[in-house]
Amino acid sequence: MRAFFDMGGYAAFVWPAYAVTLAVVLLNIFWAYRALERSRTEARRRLQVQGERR
Amino acid sequence: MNWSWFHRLASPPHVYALAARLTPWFAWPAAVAIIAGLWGGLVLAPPDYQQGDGFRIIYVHAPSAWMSLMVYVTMAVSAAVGLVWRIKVAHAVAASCAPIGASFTFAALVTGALWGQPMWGTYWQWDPRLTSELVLLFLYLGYMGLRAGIEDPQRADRASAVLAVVGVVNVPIIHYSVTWWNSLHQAPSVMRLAKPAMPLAMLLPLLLMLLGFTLFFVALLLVRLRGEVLARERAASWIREVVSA
Amino acid sequence: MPAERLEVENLHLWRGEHHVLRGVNFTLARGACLEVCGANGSGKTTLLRTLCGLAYPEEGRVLWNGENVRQDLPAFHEALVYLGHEPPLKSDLTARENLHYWIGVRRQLGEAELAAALTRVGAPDWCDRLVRTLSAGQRRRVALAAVALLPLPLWLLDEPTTNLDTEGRELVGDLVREQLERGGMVVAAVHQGLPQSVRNVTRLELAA
Amino acid sequence: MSRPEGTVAQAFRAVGEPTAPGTAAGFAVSMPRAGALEAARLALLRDLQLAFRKRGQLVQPLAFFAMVTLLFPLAISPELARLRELAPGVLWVGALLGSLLALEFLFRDDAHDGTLEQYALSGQSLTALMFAKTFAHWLLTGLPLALMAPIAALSLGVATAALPGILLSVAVGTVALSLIGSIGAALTLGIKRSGALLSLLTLPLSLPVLIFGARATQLAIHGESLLAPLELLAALAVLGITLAPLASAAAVRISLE
Repeated sequence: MRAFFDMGGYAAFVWPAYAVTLAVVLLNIFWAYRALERSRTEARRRLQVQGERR
Repeated sequence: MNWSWFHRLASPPHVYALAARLTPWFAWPAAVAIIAGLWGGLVLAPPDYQQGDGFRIIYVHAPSAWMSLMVYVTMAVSAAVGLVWRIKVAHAVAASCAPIGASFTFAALVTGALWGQPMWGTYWQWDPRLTSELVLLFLYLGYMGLRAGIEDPQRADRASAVLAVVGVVNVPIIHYSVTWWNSLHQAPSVMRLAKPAMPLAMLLPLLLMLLGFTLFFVALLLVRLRGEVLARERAASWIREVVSA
Repeated sequence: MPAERLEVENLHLWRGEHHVLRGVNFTLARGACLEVCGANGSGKTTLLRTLCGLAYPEEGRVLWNGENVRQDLPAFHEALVYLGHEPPLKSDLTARENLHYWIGVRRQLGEAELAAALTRVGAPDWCDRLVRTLSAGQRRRVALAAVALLPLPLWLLDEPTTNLDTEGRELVGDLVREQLERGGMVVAAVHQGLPQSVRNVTRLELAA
Repeated sequence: MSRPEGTVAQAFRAVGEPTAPGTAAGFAVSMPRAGALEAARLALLRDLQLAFRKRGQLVQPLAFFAMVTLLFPLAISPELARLRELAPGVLWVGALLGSLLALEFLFRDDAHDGTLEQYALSGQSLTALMFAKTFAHWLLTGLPLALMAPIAALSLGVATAALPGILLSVAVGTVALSLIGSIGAALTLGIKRSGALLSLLTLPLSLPVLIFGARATQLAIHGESLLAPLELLAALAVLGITLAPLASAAAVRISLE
């Protein structure tokens, strides 16, 4: 098991590379849902404003 | 061949509902493919005879690099469709693509540099592929900068669409000139991204990762698309039930 | 030559959340003038910019001689003059130079014709001074000289009488009347309305 | 006949009298049209005349180019041998930034005072007018930069034999730079402080010109034939001539919408 993490001596490069990619993947997921939520609340606000004005 | 199928793709309510329904159909297969690819790439695949286990970075670098270019082309095509046929949904797709593409371009750069270090001894060696990747990042930043700079959403859509089309025409030219420039000053670098004679045990995980990342991109796009479609829709009736749900 | 006519059907346009044009409909035949009135921000300028094809309506159509203007926009542009509420003049050029370049892009323009137009708007003594040194009224008169030099079927004028004295307003009345008499059309966005001397005017009120 | 006073609701179908008295046929007056070439010529001449009215501004790109060239010897070393090695990079970065300088105002003044609107509504090909304006920009910035490049090269210890090659490569390169830059200028029309954004949009697209241009200059300095990179540079300029005005015309229409 230790050999696996050692990556034949390249651990210092392989794991950071995977870490960065994982971070980008997770960031994208979080970012996408946050943008969707923001649009939904924005649309909800526009509906209320629309409601009041009519 | 009735065109109603295509026509429905342009109507926001259908696209919103379709995107919501399809997201899991892309998200889960993407997860499965990526996990299988990682298992194959990190555990099963034999070490490279020259770079040892260092080559395993390819399983994250190659998919990221593929994403950066594929997403840009998708963005440019949907921008062109939005510009020519004035379809708001197409502009929504283009707007959704940009942040995804830019983030994976960044990932490709970092993983590329991390892979280059053991081989070249430096993190950055102006390798033609990585240099083109860096320029692609600037194209993304320019696109997002222009979009952010223009207040009126409709004008922002159409202006950034022109930039995306101009950009996609320039991507091959930039790549050619960077490679040409690199070949002048140094012998072509030894970094073999996709080795031609890659044994199946190495190649299969790579294909799985590419498939997984592409499916992941579509899932992400569908999530962002719903938000962008909503943002472009005025207080249309269908928003009421969608938003209150 | 089919009789020119401008048909506008069900124009809708939004600026963000603001529903600026709410179903504008009208038909204009040859020799007719449409006065577009309404408070500031009621969409007068937006309507004119939509008519000439600069702005794109979300719904509705603009037809010129029965054909949607979007079919061949440049051909429609060759048949119209659009004058915005700011005279499009370069302040570092003289009135004569401005007209020479502005009108020259659209038609062959002899010196005599240019001089006649300048005289008509009362500009002969100041037409060789830089536009920078002219008053707003003088600048407006230079723009009127330009419109006079473009006898095209459709005139779209955005508040043509602003900054003008009474004599200037009469000049606008004369120009519009001549345009109508030769079978042309005019759509003018106005505050106080065109001079009474103009016949055959219909009014379109844009609610704010 | 008094004017119908009835003000009408927003959606009223207002109809004018069917035919004006006295004009049976269509529109009575015919107007001699100007050709597209004539229109482009006038657009070019107007920009040149405007520029010569404000002659002071013509010097700006040149002063900037001289400034940039001056920085490098001070920052690096007075040794001509080393400077000669850097000359291609210095000259081309200077030319690139110099032509970028004046780009922001290529369309801005015309958009502000409404003349760009008149071009879009003139019925003439907006692409031809965009090409005329970009060509005027090149005449006012690109060409002067090209004429000044040999002088800057001399200051960097370049042999006189290389000067014609430098002049030619910078002249051709700045044509492509002006055209690429015109797209960015048109796209950022509506944005107030767009200087930084304009360079972010333009520089990535100008890299091929920088690469081939610097190479051509390097070959000229070493006395070798600069034909290969020069031809690639000319190809970029031709690509720019054919495509850039189309893109900037589209961008201008969008910003006028």
